[in-house]
Amino acid sequence: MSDALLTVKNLTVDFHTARGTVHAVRNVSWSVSRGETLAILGESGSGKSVSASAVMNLLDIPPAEIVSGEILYEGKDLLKVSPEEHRALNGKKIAMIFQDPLGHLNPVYSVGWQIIEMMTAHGRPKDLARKRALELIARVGIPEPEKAMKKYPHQFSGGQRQRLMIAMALMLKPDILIADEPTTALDVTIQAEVLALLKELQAETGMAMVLITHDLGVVAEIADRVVVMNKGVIVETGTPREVYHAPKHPYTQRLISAAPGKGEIKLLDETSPVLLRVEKLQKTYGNFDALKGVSFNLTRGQSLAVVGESGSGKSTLARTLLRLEDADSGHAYWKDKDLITIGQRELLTVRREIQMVFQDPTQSLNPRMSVYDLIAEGWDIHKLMPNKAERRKRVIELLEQVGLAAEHVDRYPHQFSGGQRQRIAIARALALEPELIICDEAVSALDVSIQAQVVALLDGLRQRLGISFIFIAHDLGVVRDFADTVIVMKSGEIVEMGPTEQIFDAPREPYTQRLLAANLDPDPDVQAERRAALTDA
Amino acid sequence: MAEVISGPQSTVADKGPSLLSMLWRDKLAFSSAIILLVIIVAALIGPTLLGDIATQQNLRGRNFPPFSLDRGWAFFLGGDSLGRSMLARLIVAAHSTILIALGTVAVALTIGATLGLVAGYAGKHVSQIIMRLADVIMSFPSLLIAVVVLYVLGPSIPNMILVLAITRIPIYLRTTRAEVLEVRERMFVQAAKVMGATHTRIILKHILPVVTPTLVTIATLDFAFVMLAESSLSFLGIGVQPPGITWGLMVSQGRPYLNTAWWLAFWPGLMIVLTALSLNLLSSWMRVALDPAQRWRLETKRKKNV
Amino acid sequence: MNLKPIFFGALMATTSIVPALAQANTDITVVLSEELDLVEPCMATRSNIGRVIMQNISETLTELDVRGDKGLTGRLAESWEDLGDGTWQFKLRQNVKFSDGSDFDANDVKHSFGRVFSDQITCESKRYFADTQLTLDVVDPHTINIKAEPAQPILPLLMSLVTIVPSETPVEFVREPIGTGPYAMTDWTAGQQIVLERRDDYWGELPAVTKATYVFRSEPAVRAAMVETGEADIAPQITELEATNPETDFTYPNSETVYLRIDQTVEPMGDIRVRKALNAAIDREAFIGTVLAEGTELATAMTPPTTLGWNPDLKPHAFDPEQAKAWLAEAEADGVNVKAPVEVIARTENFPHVAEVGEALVQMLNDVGFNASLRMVEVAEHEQYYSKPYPEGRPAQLVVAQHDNSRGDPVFSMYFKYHSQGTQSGVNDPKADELIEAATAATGEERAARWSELFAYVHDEIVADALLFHMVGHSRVGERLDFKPTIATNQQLQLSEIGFK
Amino acid sequence: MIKMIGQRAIASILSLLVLMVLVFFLSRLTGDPAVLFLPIDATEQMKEEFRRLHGLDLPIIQQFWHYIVDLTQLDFGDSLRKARPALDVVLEAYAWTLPLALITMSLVVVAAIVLGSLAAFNVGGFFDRLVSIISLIGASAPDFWIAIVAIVVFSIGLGWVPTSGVGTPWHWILPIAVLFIRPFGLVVQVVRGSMLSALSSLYVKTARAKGVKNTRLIFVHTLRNGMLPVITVIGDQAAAMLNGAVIVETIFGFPGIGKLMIDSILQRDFNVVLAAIMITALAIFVMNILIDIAYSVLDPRIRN
Repeated sequence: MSDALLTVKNLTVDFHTARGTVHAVRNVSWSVSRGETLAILGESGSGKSVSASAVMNLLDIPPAEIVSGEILYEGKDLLKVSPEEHRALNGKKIAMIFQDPLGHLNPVYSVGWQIIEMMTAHGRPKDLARKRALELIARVGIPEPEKAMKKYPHQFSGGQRQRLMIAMALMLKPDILIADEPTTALDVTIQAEVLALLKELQAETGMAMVLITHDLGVVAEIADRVVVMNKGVIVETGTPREVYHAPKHPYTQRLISAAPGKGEIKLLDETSPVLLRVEKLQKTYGNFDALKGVSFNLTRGQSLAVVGESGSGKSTLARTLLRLEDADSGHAYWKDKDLITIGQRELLTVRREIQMVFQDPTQSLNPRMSVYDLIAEGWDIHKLMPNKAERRKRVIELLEQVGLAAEHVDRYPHQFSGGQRQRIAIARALALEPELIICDEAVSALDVSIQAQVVALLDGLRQRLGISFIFIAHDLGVVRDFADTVIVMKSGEIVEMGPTEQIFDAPREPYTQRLLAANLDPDPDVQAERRAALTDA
Repeated sequence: MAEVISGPQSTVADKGPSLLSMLWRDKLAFSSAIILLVIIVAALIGPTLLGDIATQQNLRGRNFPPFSLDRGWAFFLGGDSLGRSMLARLIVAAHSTILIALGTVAVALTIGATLGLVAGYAGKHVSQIIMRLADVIMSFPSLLIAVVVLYVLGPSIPNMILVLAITRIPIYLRTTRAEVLEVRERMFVQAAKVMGATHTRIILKHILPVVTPTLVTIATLDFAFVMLAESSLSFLGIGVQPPGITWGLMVSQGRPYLNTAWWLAFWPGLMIVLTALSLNLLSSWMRVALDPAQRWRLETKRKKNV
Repeated sequence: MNLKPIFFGALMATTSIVPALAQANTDITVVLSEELDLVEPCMATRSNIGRVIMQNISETLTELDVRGDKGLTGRLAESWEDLGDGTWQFKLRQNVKFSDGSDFDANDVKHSFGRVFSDQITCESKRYFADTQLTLDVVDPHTINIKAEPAQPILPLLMSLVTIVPSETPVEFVREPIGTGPYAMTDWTAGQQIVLERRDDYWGELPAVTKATYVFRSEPAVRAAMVETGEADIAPQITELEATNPETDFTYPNSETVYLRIDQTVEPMGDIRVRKALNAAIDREAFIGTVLAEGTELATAMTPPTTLGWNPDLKPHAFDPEQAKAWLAEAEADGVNVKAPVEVIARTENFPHVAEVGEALVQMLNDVGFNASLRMVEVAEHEQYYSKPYPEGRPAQLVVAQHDNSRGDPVFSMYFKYHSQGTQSGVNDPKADELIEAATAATGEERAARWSELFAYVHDEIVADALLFHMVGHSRVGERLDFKPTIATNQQLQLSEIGFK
Repeated sequence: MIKMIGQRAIASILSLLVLMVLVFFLSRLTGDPAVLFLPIDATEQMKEEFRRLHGLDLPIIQQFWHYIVDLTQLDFGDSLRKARPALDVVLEAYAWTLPLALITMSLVVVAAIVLGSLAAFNVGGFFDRLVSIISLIGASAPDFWIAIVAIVVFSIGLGWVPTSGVGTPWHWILPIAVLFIRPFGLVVQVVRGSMLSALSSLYVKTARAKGVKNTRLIFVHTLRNGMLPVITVIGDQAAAMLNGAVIVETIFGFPGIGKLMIDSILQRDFNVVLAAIMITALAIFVMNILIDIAYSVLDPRIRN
């Protein structure tokens, strides 16, 4: 790879923490050439971002320490240049965009100011910067660039913010663009658009791109080459096709097999009795109609998925059913009781029968309560199981049921990984022996391999305990693996509802079709076919 | 970015080292704890042990200079303007000083936090009423409260506490409310709601523990403030008065002697500063030590576990 | 309500006023302990006001000489004589002009008194005429007859307490006092300063000081420091702790007497042995040169030695703890509850080191077997305990109080403190009442003798209270001034007495 | 925004009324101004006259009614001691307190922000510890102690500045310096904490990736975010200062509102106390609105 623009060689970085030294990456080497897209694939904790942070001099030293290695750019070792020299390269020659552009854009300055600063920080005149900013804002597809310049980050949608970040990164026509999980927080349709934009821009400028992601689909869609990382080391390198079709390393194999959307589609048991009957549920926030008359039925043991993009009303649906919000009108009959109108006393009973698992277990578990307290809290509330010893036994049983161990009982949430925390949340939901569990994006925050495990766990519970699920998700792959019925929502309305098989194989509504088309497949060949199909059409 | 994986497999011990050994490791916090401990012990047993020495006057041997053992250890820090042992008086004064400061902070914290929890959790109207009430208290000068209370109820330690506490309530009230407004939107509060937790339970079990560290921090800062406020009231002649004895009063009584016998005001002033400093250092340590998610920072270095 | 001009005005003022240091060498700055609420002539007997205006702006008919021994001399009155029947005739000084240019005559005197006695204004000097009815009769522009009912033997002395204002002065507090004195007020910036400037048309000898600026600082250390740094020339009230420089610092009796007021109606204070024991328990000498300044004298009377009728034969009660214990034991044997709780009540900031004095007193009392405790109270509360009606259900109370009489005659003290009807009296003794009434009505030598007798009676016979100290004041006077503070400096500070070296 | 200010104004006027009623009745519990105004030997007749002249002999409800009626014409009554309109007395004192508070708070804000930010950037370092310890000691040392030591050292010993008074700008140096210490100690801690969390924000990473210089990173990118919590504390401190700095004013002979307030309270000059409290409350109310405006200027997210 003699024409490499940027080369990372044998990079080893340690993090010194109070708990000891952690090898963040060991002997990592990769390079990227002009016009090429390199994907660094890995799950959380794999060290996939560390080398890129080292390139940008974004590692905090200490606690980080660069033990060995070099980063070569234009014949210079970036690890040896002065901070001032490095600063001059940042943004100008090597630019970076991040996941979650809301957090990465300064909330108190207008986006125009921030984009212009990219050039003024490197000594370019302000009027020139302004002109270029207007051009680029228009180029990345933001309407009314003049007005947009004056607006603040919170006034844009997630997709728009990422476009603005891209515009900012491209201000000085960098040689290399590093994109750290650029589409992770975005809806599938927006993700597809942003990736397409990146590809176009790369074609225009010939820049090299380093894309850090956990998503096989993104790799399949955009990468020329991919390195797979696990626990700080590179386990596999190759083209996306090679890696996908013939993974050599066991970790890569596991990762690929865990990718959702490949399993057998479940069928609905038509004979089950109806448990929940939702009729014309309506909810308005100010001028915004979150729910415009939603109706559906749920039977015992059913796993009903509700899919849709952000703002579709799927979370509001869950919140109104749980009475976290009051619906404006409509009914939801749960065993002949209307959830929307029942009084506090009856509601208490229902609150035992319907449980919820939230998206982010880090936030939904009180950080100051031990696992035992968290799981046993429901019993305190409903005055069940007064016997301490019995309680403890049951907590351990529940932990084992969700794949944790008895020794975990007295620990605190922060001592667990994300997947384990979600298991605790599930154990907490199970503690009250509910008949319905509502999962609001319950697996979205988890790594693919963990996601698969949790979905399998939920499915097992459904089969063994006959619990019904309302499964709210935006990831169609997971939905396909878990649900037997799918509701597609858009702007507070049900667009389409039907058995999973029908929705995925023969979607009737154009919106469902678009949604499915935008969903990235981990198989590069499938993605290539779809792209070909799109260009044909 | 590699995270420090803190999964169970990497955690060696369940509970980690004891609080005490963690304290030992932070030398600053440890010395603070020792100083506070000494002060508390002095406050508890000082009056019974040294009450007589502290009041033993000697008009003809007044303002005895410090750092001399000619008159025994009791006069090592010098004698005051009535010839009493400074050391003994400092120790005895710790009692009322700590009592007033602790009482004030406890009363203000309890009332302020309770109102704050209600204001933050209850509806808009209740909240508004409570907040405006806080405004009224804030604008009500503490000096007037002091004069009213002392004139109507008479000077005594409980009344001093009352005076000082009233003026501190808004601080706790506003902080608590602000925190509650944020915490009550957190996911785990929603989770508790979904499980059917009552409002009381949510407030006490879920919101209060999260708000507590902030309150503790403010309380420790306030401790020093209260000691100084009490001193200022003494200075203005409406605080604790002789024969009562507090550090604040000692500072204010020693004030005329700053030129001639500096030690009269210096030692009690130093005690106030030392107490405040120790409390601050200890409280920032405690903030970390009592937070399960941060406690590891204070634990021993472990072998790497990735 | 527009704050803006005031605010900017203040800012301007701070940048434009020339430093106080740069002034003509016959201008002086006086630093006082508290700001004046009022600069009203009829309030001149209040010491903080009197210090500025008494005999500087406003003058009185007569004046008590405290520097020499001339006794009562004329100021605006040239002479006076007793016409009998309670009537005194005063001949007024001629060719005297007020600072507003008008002439001084008998009508001004009449108006001044009318103003003091008006019920539309609360004038302080009125209190000296408590039960006396005055009738003023203008004989001619420079002669006035004043008739007192009942007859007032010391009427000429009382004339030294009423300041004379022009007859045009309204019957309400004025902010720009007009007087006949050698100075006129030219500036009063509330909170900051009062400026007096010398009048060239003054009737008497022109004083040396051309301009006096009064500023106010409550902290004694700061006042002393200001003279030291040259920011001020006279600090009339500093504490003995600051008065360390013999070149500039003067110590002088300030006419204040500190005593313990005993309320004899509450057990155990009704018993004379207990009161004697109390007096014997106090080691008065021990205070002097320690918590109280050197120069402080032991008191045997309510009024300082310069007062008429002061009795030189009286000796302070000896400090004798053993005797005190013996007296207490004796009283106890007779069934007096000497262990009854006794509250020593003192007022914060009453005089320097009052708290220490209180603490030491309590210790001394307890050393001989009293059950005493100290209570420091704020001024309004002190007043409740000090003046009648005393609170119901009170325990025995010893009120630490300070009394000021620089007026030369005990009449301003004795009735209030020892007569059974006196507002601050703890005594109910028919003989004392009789002696007071007799002395008040007497004149000349007899008056002095009567007062002497009374002093001896209350001190030795009934041991009415525990008289403690005649206090001293301390002033710091800049080195360029030729001025020696006297007993009167507490009440008035005549600029005409100040010279330059 | 305007609507919000309007609501705040109404709420504040209500608070002001409650405050007035409380102060009016509570202050009258503290004794009789007549005995304090008149000498100790004054006759009962003189005291009665004084009470009558100032309407203090009327039933308290009637006194209150008169007060309210006068107040509607912005007449706060006369000072019992000074025989002048209470409002004049208070405004005069304010003319001193306001610049003192403004100058001191400005210095506190600037110094605390610069030193606090640098300490946060250098967290755990020598400078950080130095700032922390000094500010903590400063915040917990008795102020009258500091004031007198300052006079002894800087006026008497070194002769750099006048001891006290308000004549020239030089006179302001010591009072401001002494008044500065405690709020500085508090604010610098808050700035440090707030900047610490702001510096770990994600947008700082973006700025570094852009190649922004460190000083710009601290004082442009982070500071504006870090200021939000700081403003609340600054507001509290400024409010305290608007109540007057009793101790500093007393010692330095500074004719501000704090000294006026304590004197009036001790002398039971009710009208001045009431006027002072209401004007102060009004000033604090105006300041609170300014703080809200500052919030929305600093943070565009609050504007809608």
